[in-house]
Amino acid sequence: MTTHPDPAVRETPGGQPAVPAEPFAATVAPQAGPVDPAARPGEPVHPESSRPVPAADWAHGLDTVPRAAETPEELQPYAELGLRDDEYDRIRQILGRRPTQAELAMYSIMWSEHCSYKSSKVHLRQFGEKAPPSDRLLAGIGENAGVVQVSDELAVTFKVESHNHPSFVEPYQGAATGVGGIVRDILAMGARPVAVMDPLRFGAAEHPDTARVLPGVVAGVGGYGNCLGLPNIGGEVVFDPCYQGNPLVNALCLGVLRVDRLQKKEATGPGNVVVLMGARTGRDGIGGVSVLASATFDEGSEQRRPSVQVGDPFMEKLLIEACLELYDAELVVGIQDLGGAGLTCALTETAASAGTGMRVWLERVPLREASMEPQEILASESQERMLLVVAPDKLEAVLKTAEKWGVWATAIGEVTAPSPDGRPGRLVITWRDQLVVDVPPGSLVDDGPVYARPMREPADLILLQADRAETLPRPSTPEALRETVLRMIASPNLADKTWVTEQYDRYVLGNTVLAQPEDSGVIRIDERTGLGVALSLDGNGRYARLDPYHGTKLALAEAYRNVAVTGAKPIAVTNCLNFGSPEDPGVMWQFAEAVRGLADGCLELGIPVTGGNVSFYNQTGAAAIHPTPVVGVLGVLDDVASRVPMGFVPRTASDHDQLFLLGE
Amino acid sequence: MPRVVVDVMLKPEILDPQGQAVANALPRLGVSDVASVRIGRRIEIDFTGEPDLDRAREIADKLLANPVIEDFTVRLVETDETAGAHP
Amino acid sequence: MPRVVVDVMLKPEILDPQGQAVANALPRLGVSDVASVRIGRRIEIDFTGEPDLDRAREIADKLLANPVIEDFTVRLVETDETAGAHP
Amino acid sequence: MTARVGVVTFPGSLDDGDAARAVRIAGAEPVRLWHGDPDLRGVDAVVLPGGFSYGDYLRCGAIARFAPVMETLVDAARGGLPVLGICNGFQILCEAHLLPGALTRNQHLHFRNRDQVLRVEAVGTAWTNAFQSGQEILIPVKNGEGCYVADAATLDQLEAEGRVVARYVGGNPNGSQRDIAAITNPAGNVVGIMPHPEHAVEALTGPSLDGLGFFTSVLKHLVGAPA
Ligand SMILES: Nc1ncnc2c1ncn2[C@@H]1O[C@H](COP(=O)(O)OP(=O)(O)O)[C@@H](O)[C@H]1O
Repeated sequence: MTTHPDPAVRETPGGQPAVPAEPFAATVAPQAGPVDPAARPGEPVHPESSRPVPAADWAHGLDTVPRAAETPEELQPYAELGLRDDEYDRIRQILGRRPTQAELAMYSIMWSEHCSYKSSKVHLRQFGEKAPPSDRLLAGIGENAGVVQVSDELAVTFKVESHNHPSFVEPYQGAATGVGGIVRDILAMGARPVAVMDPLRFGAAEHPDTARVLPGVVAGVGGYGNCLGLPNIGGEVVFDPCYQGNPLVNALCLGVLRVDRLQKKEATGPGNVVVLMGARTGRDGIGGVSVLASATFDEGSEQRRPSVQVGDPFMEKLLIEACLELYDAELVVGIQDLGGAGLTCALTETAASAGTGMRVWLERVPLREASMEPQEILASESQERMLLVVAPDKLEAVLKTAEKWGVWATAIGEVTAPSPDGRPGRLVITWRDQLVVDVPPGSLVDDGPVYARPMREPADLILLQADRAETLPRPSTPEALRETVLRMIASPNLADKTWVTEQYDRYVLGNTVLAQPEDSGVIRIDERTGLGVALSLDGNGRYARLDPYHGTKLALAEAYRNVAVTGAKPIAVTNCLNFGSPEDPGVMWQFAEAVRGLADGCLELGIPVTGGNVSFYNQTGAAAIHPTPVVGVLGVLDDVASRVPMGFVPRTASDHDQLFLLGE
Repeated sequence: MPRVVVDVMLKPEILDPQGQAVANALPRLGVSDVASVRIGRRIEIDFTGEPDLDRAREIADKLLANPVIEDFTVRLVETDETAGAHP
Repeated sequence: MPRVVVDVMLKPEILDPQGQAVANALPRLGVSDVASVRIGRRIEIDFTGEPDLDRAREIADKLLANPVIEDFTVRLVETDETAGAHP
Repeated sequence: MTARVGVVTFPGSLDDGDAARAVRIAGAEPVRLWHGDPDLRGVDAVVLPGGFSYGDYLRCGAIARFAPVMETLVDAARGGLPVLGICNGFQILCEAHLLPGALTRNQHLHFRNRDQVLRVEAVGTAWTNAFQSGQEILIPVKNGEGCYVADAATLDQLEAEGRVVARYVGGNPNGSQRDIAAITNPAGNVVGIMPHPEHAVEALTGPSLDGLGFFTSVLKHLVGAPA
């Protein structure tokens, strides 16, 4: 049964919020950049509440807060945006009116499965509850990525994320922006990204669409990672017909930071400036939100089809260097990457986590297309952007650093105080003097729906499990054995992966001690001491389909072993849970079992899950992919010189190695 | 013999990092009056017999352009007008 | 407002592996009457004011084309003729 | 006095840290140079490192060539300053016309990273005097646009003047004409190489130590060079 979350709605303050006078509007453009008409600083802003709404804006369909208050019955396309009736009612309750177009777009994004984890939350809790105590963990689940201390001065951060659906639509850009996104997560923690890995799954090797998807995905992972200068130290390439139409493109990034450089996302300190840094904002990957949100107002909207996100790794490289320079100079109070939900997510999360409010002048956001509307700007998934919170006296230094690296940086707003009665502040956004958003940021981030979805063991599981490997015919003659060996060698899943891995730079940064085809990647993180980390990612959808609980434990155990055999001590786990639709009770059961398996496995091994990602809806029609939990384990090596590679070392004739088989 | 030229450009709303990088470099060459640069592909197709525009359109659609992010046009050009012929 | 288009193509004597890859793929699409495919760049430049062909030629010569391996042509095109405008 | 070897960072340079490390391991002092600053800071030699300067958009090295540092560097190189361009650095040297020819898309159209055997043929340059003529070395190659092309006359001239510094052996990874992996200018002070010697300077992280020879060569060259 589906439970509805308890609608514990906060009281909505009446009247308009006090809109502070504009503090400052500074923009730096890349030194040699073109003049951007949309980033005109210094325009006066009048709080919309202080004057009547001009009729012209109505005609233009700009939906403002006062207009929303006056037209409570206006129909809104919330269902098309993926919101259920009760979810929409809840939004109205929170706001005490209907949402504006922009607000509706924001809630629909933040309350989506992707952002709110509404179906997975109740299960993922186990990771925290069952985690062994760890004094290494500097940041865990709930942050952009888990951070684990590995020496007195150094910590590492790592996380794996999915970019499955976009990679099916546009394999190159989907995979490229998948890498870009996870790299920004790592960057946001204060770390320099130092390596990537890419667990990939495709349909049947001989299927014509695999010939479209696979080369594009591999070129995209390589194109972005190589251009960022991040060595690729491992991954997976698995073929199975169940991934036809739903390829899995997961990407992991590893970062290293000095412990005292750990960054926070909280937008603390009323009066601090909110700065958007990186690429300009365009109509990338809006996912139909803007079109739909304005469907009832604007007939011409079909032309603005939602578009694919295109990555610019060069811009990301500049963004990385600029951010690291800001961290070193201690110029930022808070920082958050812009990922799936763009500005909406970054603004609400940074404010909500600090309990503060925010005042944003949306027209200051540098745009690629001047005709973009507020809800489009808020929903845009344009890549290579970060949101910074900066003390006013540091603003100039921040803008200078951005200028040095040739990235845009624009003060788009400021942090505002919580209300005097102690309640959190509000997120107030104007667009050319019109109030378009006025929401409690926490209502988008923390108060989204949470579902305990119905679960049922898939009906075919018993049959599948009954069909045991022991019942398969065994090769009994030398001929049959030869046949079996040849068939196995010819299997794409066992074939050499060099065609893929040769397209990745494994040498850049000069710290790669082990990389593919080794079981684990090993990266030196301190040249002075030889301190390093080992990383391995594993998953097996076929095992997990047969038994999601043990299949997930097996994935964990394999990654753990891979790390251990290099000589590293495993200390932390990340994971990417790729599943079908959570609305299918069978899938939901698989998911719950997988999470339980991973949490129990980690408890037994005594290492914590530090972060991860859930990807649902990997299915075509009623056919879901195999449940595919991908588990990553990170280990520490005090001196990478002592690592054990998997190959046998050639010896002089007299000095033979001995072979032992350990275990059963 | 005329040749078929297929021009493939990113759709206007799609980010063009290449064009942007070039535009950003121009001021260093002393050029300040360029508003924007977009970079796409120009594909010249020579047929063995008569040039076949429909056929070229089909090739463009299936192979040369990525309809998710690109638009294309197909046209006939006299060979001596093409870039390759101008040293 | 007209726009300047710079077409940059590899010189005929330089091997074009991309064009060749496309040519080699054509028979699989059932196309057998294509003699050759060459792939180059099409660069669209919008000026802030009047389009300036001489200036464009200079940019092309210095930056957009590498004279060691490429030829280019520069021309004015009405904006509605450009690829980007045809959905 | 230790030699000071500059390593230029362009926006999008990636192997600049590795080049600086190689310089250090070879026994010289690496000096970081910035693309936007024409000052070469009195260095004795310069490495243009690998990477994707300016995203490698348009053509590799095409935009980097116009960086302020390049104006000074081109003059200094013409005056005899030893300059080593690795991968993207090689592309920049060709775009800046310090070296002839051009680097184009790999024939197989993929980025390729593998350990590659090279034969060093010209050992009279500032960057290869530590090798024996005909010596085979193993260093990583990794590029998407490493296919060296030039017209036949230029290629013949390079061969005749002994300016092919190194060739690919045991398989050409990118389709380079005449298997060319590295060339030099007539004076032998400017060398462009597609594979990455800076990734073969430590046993722990590289396939060999063969890359070190390029960096020790320049030190030897500087000692012998007139002040
Ligand atoms: N499978 C999982 N295991 C552990 N933590 C998870 C998992 N899925 C998501 N999380 C955690 O939930 C939080 C939100 O995830 P996500 O939305 O992917 O992060 P971000 O906001 O960085 O994109 C993160 O801290 C992430 O680590």
